[in-house]
Amino acid sequence: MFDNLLDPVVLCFVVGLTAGLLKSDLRFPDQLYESLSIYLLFAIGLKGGIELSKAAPGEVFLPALATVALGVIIPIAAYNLLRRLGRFSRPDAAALAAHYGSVSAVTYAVVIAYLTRLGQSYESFVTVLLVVLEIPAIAIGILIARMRTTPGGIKWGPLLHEVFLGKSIYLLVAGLLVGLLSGADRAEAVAPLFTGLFKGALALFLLEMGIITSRRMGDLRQAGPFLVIFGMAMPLLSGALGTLAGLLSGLSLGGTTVLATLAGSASYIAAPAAMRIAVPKANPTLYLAASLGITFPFNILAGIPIYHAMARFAHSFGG
Amino acid sequence: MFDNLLDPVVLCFVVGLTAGLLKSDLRFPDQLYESLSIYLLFAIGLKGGIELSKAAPGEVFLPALATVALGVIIPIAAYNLLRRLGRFSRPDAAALAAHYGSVSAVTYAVVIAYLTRLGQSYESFVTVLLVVLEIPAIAIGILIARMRTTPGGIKWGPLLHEVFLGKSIYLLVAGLLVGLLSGADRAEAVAPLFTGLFKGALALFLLEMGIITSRRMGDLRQAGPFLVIFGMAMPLLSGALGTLAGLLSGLSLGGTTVLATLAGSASYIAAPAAMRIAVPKANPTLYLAASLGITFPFNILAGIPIYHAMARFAHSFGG
Amino acid sequence: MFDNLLDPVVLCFVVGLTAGLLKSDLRFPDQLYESLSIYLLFAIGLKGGIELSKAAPGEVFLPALATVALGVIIPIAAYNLLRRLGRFSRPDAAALAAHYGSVSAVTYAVVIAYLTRLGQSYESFVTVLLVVLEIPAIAIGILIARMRTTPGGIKWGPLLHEVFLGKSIYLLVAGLLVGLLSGADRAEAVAPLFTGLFKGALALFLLEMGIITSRRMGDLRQAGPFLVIFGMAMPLLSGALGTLAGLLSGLSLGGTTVLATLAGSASYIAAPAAMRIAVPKANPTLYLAASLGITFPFNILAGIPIYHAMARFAHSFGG
Amino acid sequence: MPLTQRKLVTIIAESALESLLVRDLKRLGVSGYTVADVRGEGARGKRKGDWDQNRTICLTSICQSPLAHAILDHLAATYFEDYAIVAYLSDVDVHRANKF
Amino acid sequence: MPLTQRKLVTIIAESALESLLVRDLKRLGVSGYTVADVRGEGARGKRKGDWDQNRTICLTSICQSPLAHAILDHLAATYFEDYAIVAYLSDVDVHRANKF
Amino acid sequence: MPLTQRKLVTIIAESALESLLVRDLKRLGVSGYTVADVRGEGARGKRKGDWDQNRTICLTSICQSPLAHAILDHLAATYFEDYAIVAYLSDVDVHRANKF
Ligand SMILES: Nc1ncnc2c1ncn2[C@@H]1O[C@H](COP(=O)(O)O)[C@@H](O)[C@H]1O
Ligand SMILES: Nc1ncnc2c1ncn2[C@@H]1O[C@H](COP(=O)(O)O)[C@@H](O)[C@H]1O
Ligand SMILES: Nc1ncnc2c1ncn2[C@@H]1O[C@H](COP(=O)(O)O)[C@@H](O)[C@H]1O
Ligand code: NA
Ligand code: NA
Ligand code: NA
Repeated sequence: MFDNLLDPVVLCFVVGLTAGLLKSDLRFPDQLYESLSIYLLFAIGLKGGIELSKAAPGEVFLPALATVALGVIIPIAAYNLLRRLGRFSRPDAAALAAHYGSVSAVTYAVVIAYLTRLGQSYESFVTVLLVVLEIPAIAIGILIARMRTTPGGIKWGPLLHEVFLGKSIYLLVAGLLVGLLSGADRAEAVAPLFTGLFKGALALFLLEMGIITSRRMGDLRQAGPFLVIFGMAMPLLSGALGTLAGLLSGLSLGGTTVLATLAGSASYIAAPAAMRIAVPKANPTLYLAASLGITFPFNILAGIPIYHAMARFAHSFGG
Repeated sequence: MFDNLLDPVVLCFVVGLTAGLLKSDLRFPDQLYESLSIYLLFAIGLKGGIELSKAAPGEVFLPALATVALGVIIPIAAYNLLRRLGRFSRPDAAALAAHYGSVSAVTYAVVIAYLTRLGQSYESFVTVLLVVLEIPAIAIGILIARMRTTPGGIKWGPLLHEVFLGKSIYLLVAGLLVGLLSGADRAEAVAPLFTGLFKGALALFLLEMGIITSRRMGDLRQAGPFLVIFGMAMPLLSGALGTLAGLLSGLSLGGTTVLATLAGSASYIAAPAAMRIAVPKANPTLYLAASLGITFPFNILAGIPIYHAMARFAHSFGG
Repeated sequence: MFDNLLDPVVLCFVVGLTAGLLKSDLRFPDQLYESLSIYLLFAIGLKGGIELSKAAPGEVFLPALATVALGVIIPIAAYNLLRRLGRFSRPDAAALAAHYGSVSAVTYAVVIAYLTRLGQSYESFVTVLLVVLEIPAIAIGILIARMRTTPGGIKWGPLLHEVFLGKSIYLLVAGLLVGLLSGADRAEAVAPLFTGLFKGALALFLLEMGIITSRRMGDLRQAGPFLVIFGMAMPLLSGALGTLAGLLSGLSLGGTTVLATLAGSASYIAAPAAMRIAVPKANPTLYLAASLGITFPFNILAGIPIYHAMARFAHSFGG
Repeated sequence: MPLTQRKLVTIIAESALESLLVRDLKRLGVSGYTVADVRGEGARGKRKGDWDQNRTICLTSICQSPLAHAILDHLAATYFEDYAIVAYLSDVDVHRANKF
Repeated sequence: MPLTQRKLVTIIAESALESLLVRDLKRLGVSGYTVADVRGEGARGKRKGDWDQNRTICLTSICQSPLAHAILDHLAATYFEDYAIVAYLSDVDVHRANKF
Repeated sequence: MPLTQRKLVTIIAESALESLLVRDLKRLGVSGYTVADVRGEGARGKRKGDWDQNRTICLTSICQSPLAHAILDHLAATYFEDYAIVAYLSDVDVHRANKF
């Protein structure tokens, strides 16, 4: 675990965090941040698609089903914890639940880099699980919020459009399709950009993520101690559920680690955007402080090795 | 041709187009689009310059002359077609003619990637033809528009300045000079950025081009059926003229394909900028819908393999 | 030296300069310029850190001390020259002195590229000298300006914060730390971005620097002939001092060349920002015209080979 | 040429609202609008684009006085409670009175 | 300190006109101007920077009332027909009356 | 709903001043402010972001008339001599009078 902290990607996150905490005026230009996101999401999709083009279909079915189940169970669990133990208002609890049910693509990229460094193999279709897990939780979060607050009808059309055709999902799926259709050979000429530079770009992105995260940490006082604990306990719980789901659906040790990390990660891009419009009564400071100020750094710095240990532990029985 | 559609660059264009048609909110930040353009133009120039540094001079003379001839003949032909058959107003016909006489550097980049993938060689000086063809048509378009509309004098100074020192030409020529003067050996240290990443960057750029193109397709109704047909027939006609010019000036099969593609492509960067100021009475919706909404996707998806077939056909006689 | 002018990095600077002088509308988007700066500074730091992780500590002590001395002596010398010979006002002289005492990271990157091309080795810790030299001169410039103008107290807190936690220093130090802590092996996965692409990115950046520089040249008339001469004589003087400092502190021929270049370079990012706030009475046109309009191009085009010759000359005695 | 007085509505709001505001304004009948990206600070704290959507926009529209007041009332009723938003009116003089 | 009334001219136009407008304003005698990049929608449709030049700018200049009216008349005569452009005047109070 | 008149302070200044201006405005008591990145030209020449810090910002704040005048006086005393800066007041009508 100490070794994980010395990975350049993680170190970049730490120096970014430090920049923010020391109030350095270092900040990436908006459009660099956005461009790096576009690059990373498309590259994740593309690499996934190329892998997938070599794989047998069908295999993905059971793990995808388990992932959908996680996408339903985790936000419901989170909602109940937040309402009963945390005494949060309905909109706040629903919005937070949507964040913890959904995923962080950057955390996914970091766990992949982690496994690659360890030489630990994983299923070629894990990118599909990333896409699958991003969607249901947001819909469920909206559903919970609306069921309990506005008895009137929910306009699902625009919301589903927003979720499925939102930037992040679209880029992931677009990359996946391009990779899958063109296949490894044809994609070779574009590989230097999307494969060779990936980890360097991820490192640079995490430097900026560190700065962004540090700003959210200032909101933690407003968020209160319950949310701080929740932000670390919830991913561990979800991670354990993810480990179980991985084991039961027949994933390898590497694949289980990825699924546990996905389950343990919280969205901070797609979910806030959807919640701001769908659940306006929820306070954005709370969900951003929790998912970006606590859970994201927790996962990057400590969570991933823990999920890996969970998966190893589970496989020592199940495997 | 089906195979061409599976190239990642072309697939990226298709997923971009789809994003736009499905009204996804995916959009590249302005400055990423601009940065990618700068990179691509400079890299095209640089690669051309490095190639050129290995070539015998003189060889380029005849093909360049043929290219200038194309740059004069194509806009005049287009103007007459548009006026007589299409019944367009003089400013509109002149502005459209300038677009079809000029070239699209991105289409050039795609045909080069296409030939590279097929292992088809081409003359080292084709980048020079790209530069040569970009200029005369715009001047001729302005000339036609002004001759027929404002009898007063045309201020050529600022217009020529704009055309020759405009961003795209300048970047192409700058790259060409840097490549030519430094030569292959000295340029090796910069090659990973400009050569290795080129096709990946082109793929990313075409994703955004797909989105942009899709927006222009909405204007097609306003443009009318004649312009839709013109947008596909005109490139085929120009492509045939380009094939002929290539054959007559002694270009190889690969070089002829490139020249035909250049002739068949329509400008959507330099020409609109020049026309907006020089021919204010021309409706920008028309020339953008035609060159960007029809001709550009036509060339990427179908035109290039057709020009290659034309060149092969011509060389089976002439060669 | 003629050979140096044919390096793609230098050629890019020249075509950028030409673009500006010919009034081409070529301009890099703001955020591309900023993104390239971030990349270059972090990459310089990272490469330095990786080198450093292989080096013996301690070695750096004497050269660092000599560098601090340069950082104190050069601005004092510059201030006196500007006051006595140039008859500049106190604020102007102090602000200019701060610029010439501090360094230009881009000039550093160019001298490293220059030595790499020549196959000339240098000490692994030279990046540390870059960081060390950037700081004291700015503080001394402020000190001089304030001592002579505002007798009231100087608020050092915010100024030191600005200098030490300013973007450029922070990125250099952050890169250094990430490189040092992760070491060569762990950093390998991020190397394609930060090492492979470095020289290409530097070339692109210098294209834009050429454009920026050309704009400053328009201010030279306002700056007057003394400043033009100062902008070339001062770097030669500082370069000679740097050569001496390198020799005395035991640096190799390569290391001495780097230190001479650092001494001879003038800041145009950190220093202007600090001076604008700390010495508002100083005219920014003067210090930008001098450091960016004269000294920067002088160093790129002619200075670096001269400093190399100085170092060779010195080492032919001292070594 | 004679000028006509119109109202300029200025709305500063979190960017998540951009498409909703544009939709509302069009429904209420404006002839056009202009949007700029800004940043700022108010009762709801600093807004600096920390998170992709956490930006601020400044939307302006020229319209006749009754419409301008209707827009303000609509904004007050719909968004003032839950969102970071500020809106104000000012007087402007335009050519082409029929355009606005 | 006493303030003086001046006019603020605001011009929203397609960015292809930026350099022409600046040239015209200087020729007419403004002491300065400020430009911002914006986006918008009007009679000529949505303008969102789809194509490199298809941007919108917002140009403002503080000047004395007669000059402000002269600017508006000049714009109306020169650009209103062929280009996407909107312009309006408003009242502002400035220090340093002699600067504007 | 009834509207209340307030003053809009607009400050156009070199971006090096942004943090100083924000600090001053807060100290003087504004309830909020909005900043946009602009470019421009004035007595001190063209400002186009040639150098990283050589940008121009446009800062606006809605406040009551006395505070608005106090802000202008403070700016005149502190920055007008050494920096590229322009400031002006205009009238705006707002909802929620107590907010500003
Ligand atoms: N007094 C003010 N003057 C100018 N802009 C303001 C003011 N108050 C708020 N704003 C802007 O409106 C946004 C939302 O304000 P608020 O809802 O008060 O947080 C802020 O981020 C500012 O950009
Ligand atoms: N009523 C309006 N209020 C504010 N801005 C407008 C209005 N009408 C047009 N605009 C702006 O002016 C530009 C050109 O308008 P138009 O010529 O009507 O297409 C549009 O893109 C908008 O940015
Ligand atoms: N008359 C004016 N109208 C609008 N903006 C101006 C005017 N004069 C100056 N400015 C703006 O204020 C900045 C500083 O002005 P100055 O101090 O006169 O150089 C300029 O860069 C412009 O953006
Ligand atoms: Na999750
Ligand atoms: Na053509
Ligand atoms: Na120096």
